Amino acid sequence: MEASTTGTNNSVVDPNDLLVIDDVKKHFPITRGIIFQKQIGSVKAVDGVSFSVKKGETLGIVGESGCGKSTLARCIIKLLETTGGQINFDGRDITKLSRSTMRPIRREMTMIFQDPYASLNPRKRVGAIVGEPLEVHNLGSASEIKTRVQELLEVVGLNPEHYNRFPHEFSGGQRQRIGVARALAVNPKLIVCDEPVSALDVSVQAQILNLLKDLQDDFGLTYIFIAHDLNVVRHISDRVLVMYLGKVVEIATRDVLYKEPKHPYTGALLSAVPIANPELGRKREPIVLEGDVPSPVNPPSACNFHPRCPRFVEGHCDVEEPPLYSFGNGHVAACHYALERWPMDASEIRRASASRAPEPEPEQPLPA
Amino acid sequence: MALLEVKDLRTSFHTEDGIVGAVDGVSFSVEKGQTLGIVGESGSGKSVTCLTIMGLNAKRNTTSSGEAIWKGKNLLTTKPRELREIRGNDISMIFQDPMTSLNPVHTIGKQLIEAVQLHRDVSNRVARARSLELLKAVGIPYAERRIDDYPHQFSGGMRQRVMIAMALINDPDLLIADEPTTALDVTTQAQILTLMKRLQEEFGSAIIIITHDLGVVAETADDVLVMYGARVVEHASVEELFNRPQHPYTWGLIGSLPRLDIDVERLIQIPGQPPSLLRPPRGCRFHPRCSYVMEVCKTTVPELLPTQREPDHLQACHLDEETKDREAAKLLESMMAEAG
Amino acid sequence: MFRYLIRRILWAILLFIIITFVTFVIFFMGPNDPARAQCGGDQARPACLKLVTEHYGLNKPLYVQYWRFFDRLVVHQNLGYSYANGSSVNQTIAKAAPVTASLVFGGAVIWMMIALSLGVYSALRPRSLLDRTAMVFVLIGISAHPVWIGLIFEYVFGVKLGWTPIANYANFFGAPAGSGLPGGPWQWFYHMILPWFTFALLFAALYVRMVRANVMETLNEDFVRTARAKGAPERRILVSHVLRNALLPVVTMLGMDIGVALGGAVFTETVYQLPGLGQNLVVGIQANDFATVQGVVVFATVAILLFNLIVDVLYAWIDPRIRLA
Amino acid sequence: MHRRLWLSVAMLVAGASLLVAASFASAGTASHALKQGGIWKYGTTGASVQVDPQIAYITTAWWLEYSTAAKLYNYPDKPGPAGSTLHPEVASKFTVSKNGKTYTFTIRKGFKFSNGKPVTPASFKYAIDRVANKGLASPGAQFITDPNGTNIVGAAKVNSGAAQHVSGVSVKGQKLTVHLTKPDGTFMAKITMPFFQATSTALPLSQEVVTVHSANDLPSAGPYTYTRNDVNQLTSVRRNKFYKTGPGRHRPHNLQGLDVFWNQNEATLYNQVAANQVDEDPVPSPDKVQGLANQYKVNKSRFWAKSQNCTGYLPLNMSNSLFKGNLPLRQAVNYAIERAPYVGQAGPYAGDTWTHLFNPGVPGWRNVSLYKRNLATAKKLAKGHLKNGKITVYFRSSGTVNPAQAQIVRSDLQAIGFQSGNINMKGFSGGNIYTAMGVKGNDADMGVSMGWCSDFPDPYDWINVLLYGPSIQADNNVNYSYMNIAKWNKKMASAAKLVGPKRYKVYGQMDLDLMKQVAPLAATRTYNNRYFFSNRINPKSLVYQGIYQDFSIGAMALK
Repeated sequence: MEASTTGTNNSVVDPNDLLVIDDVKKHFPITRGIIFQKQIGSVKAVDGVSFSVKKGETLGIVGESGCGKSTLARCIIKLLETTGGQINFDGRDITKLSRSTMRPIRREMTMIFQDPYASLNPRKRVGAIVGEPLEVHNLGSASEIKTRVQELLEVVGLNPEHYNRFPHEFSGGQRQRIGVARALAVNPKLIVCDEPVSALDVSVQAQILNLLKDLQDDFGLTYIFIAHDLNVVRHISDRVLVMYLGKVVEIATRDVLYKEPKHPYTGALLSAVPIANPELGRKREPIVLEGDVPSPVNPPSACNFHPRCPRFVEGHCDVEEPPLYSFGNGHVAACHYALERWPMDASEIRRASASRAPEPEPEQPLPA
Repeated sequence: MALLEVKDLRTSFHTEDGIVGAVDGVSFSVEKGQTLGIVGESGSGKSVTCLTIMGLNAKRNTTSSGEAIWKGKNLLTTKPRELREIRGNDISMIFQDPMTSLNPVHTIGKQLIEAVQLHRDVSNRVARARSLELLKAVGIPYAERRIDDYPHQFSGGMRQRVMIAMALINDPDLLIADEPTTALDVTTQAQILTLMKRLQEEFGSAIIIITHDLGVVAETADDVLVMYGARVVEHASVEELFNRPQHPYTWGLIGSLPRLDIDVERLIQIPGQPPSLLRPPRGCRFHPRCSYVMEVCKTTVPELLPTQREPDHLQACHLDEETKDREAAKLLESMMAEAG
Repeated sequence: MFRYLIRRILWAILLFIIITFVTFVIFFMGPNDPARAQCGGDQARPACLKLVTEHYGLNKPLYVQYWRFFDRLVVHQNLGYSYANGSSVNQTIAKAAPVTASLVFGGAVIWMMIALSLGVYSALRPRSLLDRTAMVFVLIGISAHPVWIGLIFEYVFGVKLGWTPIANYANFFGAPAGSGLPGGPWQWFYHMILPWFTFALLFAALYVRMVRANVMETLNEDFVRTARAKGAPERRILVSHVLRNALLPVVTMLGMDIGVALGGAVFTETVYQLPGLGQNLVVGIQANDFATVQGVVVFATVAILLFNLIVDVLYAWIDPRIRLA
Repeated sequence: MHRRLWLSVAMLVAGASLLVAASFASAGTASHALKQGGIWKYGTTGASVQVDPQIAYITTAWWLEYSTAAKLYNYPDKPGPAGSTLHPEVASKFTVSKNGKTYTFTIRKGFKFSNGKPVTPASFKYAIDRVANKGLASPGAQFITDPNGTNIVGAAKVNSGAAQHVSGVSVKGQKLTVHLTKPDGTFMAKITMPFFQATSTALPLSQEVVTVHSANDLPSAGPYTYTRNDVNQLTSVRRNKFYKTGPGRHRPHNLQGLDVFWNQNEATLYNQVAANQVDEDPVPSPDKVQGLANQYKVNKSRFWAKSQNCTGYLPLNMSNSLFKGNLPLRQAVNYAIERAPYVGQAGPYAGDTWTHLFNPGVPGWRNVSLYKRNLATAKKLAKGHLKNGKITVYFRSSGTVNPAQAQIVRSDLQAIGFQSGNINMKGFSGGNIYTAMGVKGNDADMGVSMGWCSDFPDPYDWINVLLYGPSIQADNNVNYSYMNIAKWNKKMASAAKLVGPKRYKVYGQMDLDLMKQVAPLAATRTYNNRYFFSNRINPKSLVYQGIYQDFSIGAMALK
């Protein structure tokens, strides 16, 4: 436990870090009782997550549904109050900021949502939707806002003349472009993208991914990119964080993570992704995990992946919670029996080497 | 003889805005024990094709033509009564969203037993035994206990297993799976795809798998049908398709996919949006988005023709084969190069 | 489930206290003088008012009166005596409740019959002639006031055609001996036909729309497609898969509407002169007869809460997602 | 109900003018021509009334009581003056002691209650005990415990709860003796109120009888008796089987009985009478009246209109700043009110316009019209007397007639110079306006759609009750004008002591003088009852009894 809670304290913040998340928790209480609702438990949606994001980089967060990645995103931009931990944005602790003091900071971190159909108000015109954050933050007169909105529409590849149209007049991909334009409107430093392409068709998905990359290059944006699709995350991210049941299981740079995953869960995820190459795809035998993701209300003891883990070692994994072991270069993974190499097939992965992984990271800032 | 032979299938919906040609002249055949993948984006007509074969389109405001020959019978002209006997018995289907595809107010046991008894005159006990057998076969733990549970008590993956059990319960000759894993997580998807493969070996059914995910197709299908704008643009064996794709749309699809096995800095993007089927483009429906567009593409519909080298590889593009081979090779090479 | 029930009951009690107290306060806020009713109304003389006021304790503070009412109700199950005519409110309600129950439940049967048949049929044949006709019916049912409908029915079927009685109630279990009034099940039915239809029309109209929408929506559900793909015949699909799911929200609505329906019953009872709760309420309000008003409110509240409880249980029974949650 | 409420029952023929007919009452009109039997169905929009003889009070309750009660002396079932003379009924005669404080009645034998038990002097003593009983809270108690009026010895003690039996009433053989604390000329009229009818000792002393299921539940000794009372549903009276013709027992009883259906819907009730399913609708809606009158004529067959002893008026509050000491403005209001449309709101045959307090039912009334509408005069009078120009008007918001009348008054007020924004109209539903106006110090300057009916046909009940200053108390006032002028108080007090024709002459003049010199109110109208009957009833049997201002039930007959 101690390693995973080892976080950054403010004094050693790397000036290159735009966002530092330290041991953030979000527990949703479960109450019971007839009149006096007493809390009998909690859904540990996010349970002690620490990481940092450097200026101008893209951090991918990947995990299956229910792993807490969307909750984490909402905690970061303070749509949800955290239960514990600290969020440092651009050198400021924003964890406890009130609504009003948070307001100027909201300009600097925006969000793109998954469902381009649901996240745009169908009764508002595109101009109003994109211009809304500008109005909220009082950035300019009506005509200035209009000019800015048209500029933004052009930036995201829409016809600025479509300023007066309604969202339903656009296709899914175009709507997501509107969402991107809205997020860009206030010149944010950080954009949290929550599954921005999962509702889109493949060809359109590529357009949006390319657009996001272009915008990052042009405006020096920092992204937190949340997705369940490992292909997409790999394509867009510089570093990738894998979550399972509210906890970080592995963080590494993109190339390292995909080439040398250390955590068996990461390995299982990678091997489960179908590859659009019949020769390659059929040759390998995927590591098929048994059963379903357990409930976050009552997560398994110690390493919460242990009931499904192909390398589960009884009496260890279910007793001692693995800290985030370091594998050098900021690569950390929470496993006592990290994968020795990759790829492995299903039978190989079961043979965990008895040797312990390296010692836990000493107290120091998380992956640089 | 092919198990199912579809010839020139056309389906259109009459809406308030006009006629939507959802399927426009689709032909293919499915062999016994084989898996056919149908790939395309939403609105390409891949699902409607299968619903038409099954006679599951809404009757109102829908017209269909063409043939779907199943054991000598044209399913499109079969009486509803006979078609009902085929559905769920000879041909069964599983759907995209396991969360909504089961009736929430009945136990899964009841729904499985119903599936049996619709086609077999057997007692409840026998039907229940059969249901249990299938639940075990699809890997539902504690099947004896869970058979009396309601759908909401199962996870998504488990529900899809139940759907598969229900589809296989009468030993169908053909299983149509419409995006069976789209709504599932990647590890669950792997479970389901593995399960389907295993069951195909056990039950010997032919499968039509409809998906937008090239990865799923690459891993499961023997033959692949690529659909675009209600038409088939390419039809080939899975190796042919991935090694020598012959249609610019297929190139776009392959190129636009972020992949685990190869690295690209920038995805190849297909510009524009999928066509409206209410007012589809003239000529080749892909021409407004195609970077190889020629004058002929704008006026003449390209026929689905075999390539010279491989008669089983059908494609519908006006480009000459040499160019296509060259462009395909270039695409794969560029991707490999970046990967390297 | 048990826990859920307990919680519902506790809520019901709280709600009950609030409702009765609010009724109390509202009634005493106005310049009402319940004593006036017993002293000849407009011309009440001071001496009489004083006498009656003291007799009923109307000069006591509000909370004392409320406490007296509450104590009497809970300890003695006694709703007190009418300020206007001294009759036992318990008896008044015991007589009125069966009348209102006859109207509401009979009406509910009719409205559900109309709503189900018309609703399902129009859902299966959208835009057909019947569907369009049904929508016209809905429009009339929703826009017409029950009093107006009642008077039209009375005039057409009672006065002009003479098929039905114009108004009044006939006791199901026979009229009081020697009263010469109509009674017995047939007379009861005969007298209730017009009120039932008048009462049912509005709700039938609302429910036709709801049933139609629900059935159409359910027909588009994935599990209906699954059932078709299994090879189930349409009739079976409708009965086993569509109706039960489509009727779930209808059951909830039914629970919520019972209160509204009791309100609607006031109009029907007034126009057909049915001596039910609604009419007693109206008369009680007009006569400043707080005891009767409060009695009806208490009884109606309990009835509504009880009915909602039954509907909740019923709903849980129909919908496993609630039962097993 | 409200119309019904207005129907008051006159019961007092004041003081010395009380003439007790010495002769035997003539038998009821020979009724051979009239059909015997049948049930008369009467529907009303009103709520149930009480049936307990000691609780029932005025309006429909007393109309029914007059058919079921046997009293010491009674009014015959006859129209006009013949109907307002007292005749011996259960008592064959009475004597008054010299000091005027002791009345002794001789009780006849032969009267029987509907449960077969005989009527005895104790039956009347029991009635008085019940009226005085504290627990029963009879509205009749005020009439026998009045220190300034009728006061039976011991009644106040019983009424305070200190005793069970009124000590001043004693029974000896067939004699009933009543002792008063002081002489009282109105005693005979008061003892004729239905409160004091022969009452069966089977009734509980201190508990009201409400539910009746048979003739034994509420025995009475008159020609009819209650056989059923379902509150707010149905009240039935049927012939008293034990009422046999004999000395004192001459009252007609043509019908087998009468059923009253309460709480009927106005329109439905009309339909039912039109379809002859119900026989009597005493409240046809104003918009139906003209049609009925045209079709059936008035007082001939199925439509009848009969006057009530009531006057409608607008009280002008003389204790609030606007009208206080402001005679010109009070007169101006009298000149400004447009009475014809005001009365017209209630429909045809609802009554006539009226300009002073005494209507033709009040002894001493004069057929004079005082304030003919004259806007010019009104404006001239009002000019400079509008004070701050603000006026608060209480009106009755229920129904259609009352608000329409309020609108008329409002525009009349505007006509004499009140600005529309300065007229504050406050609505009250039902009879609540009386409660509000009855509170001393209320903010009303005037009230609309108000009025007064005689409880007994004596001018005292108008002038002294409505305008006598010293009677003003904290609340429950009926002096809605809050008039309190010493000179006039003195005049009223002395007029009250007068007897005979002079009394009426003085009061008649005082009515006109008050209206001219003080104008504490603006009289507006008189009232009629209107009735719609089925074709089953015999119009010849309709006898309008002036005392309780409705048709005698005993005289009624079907065709």
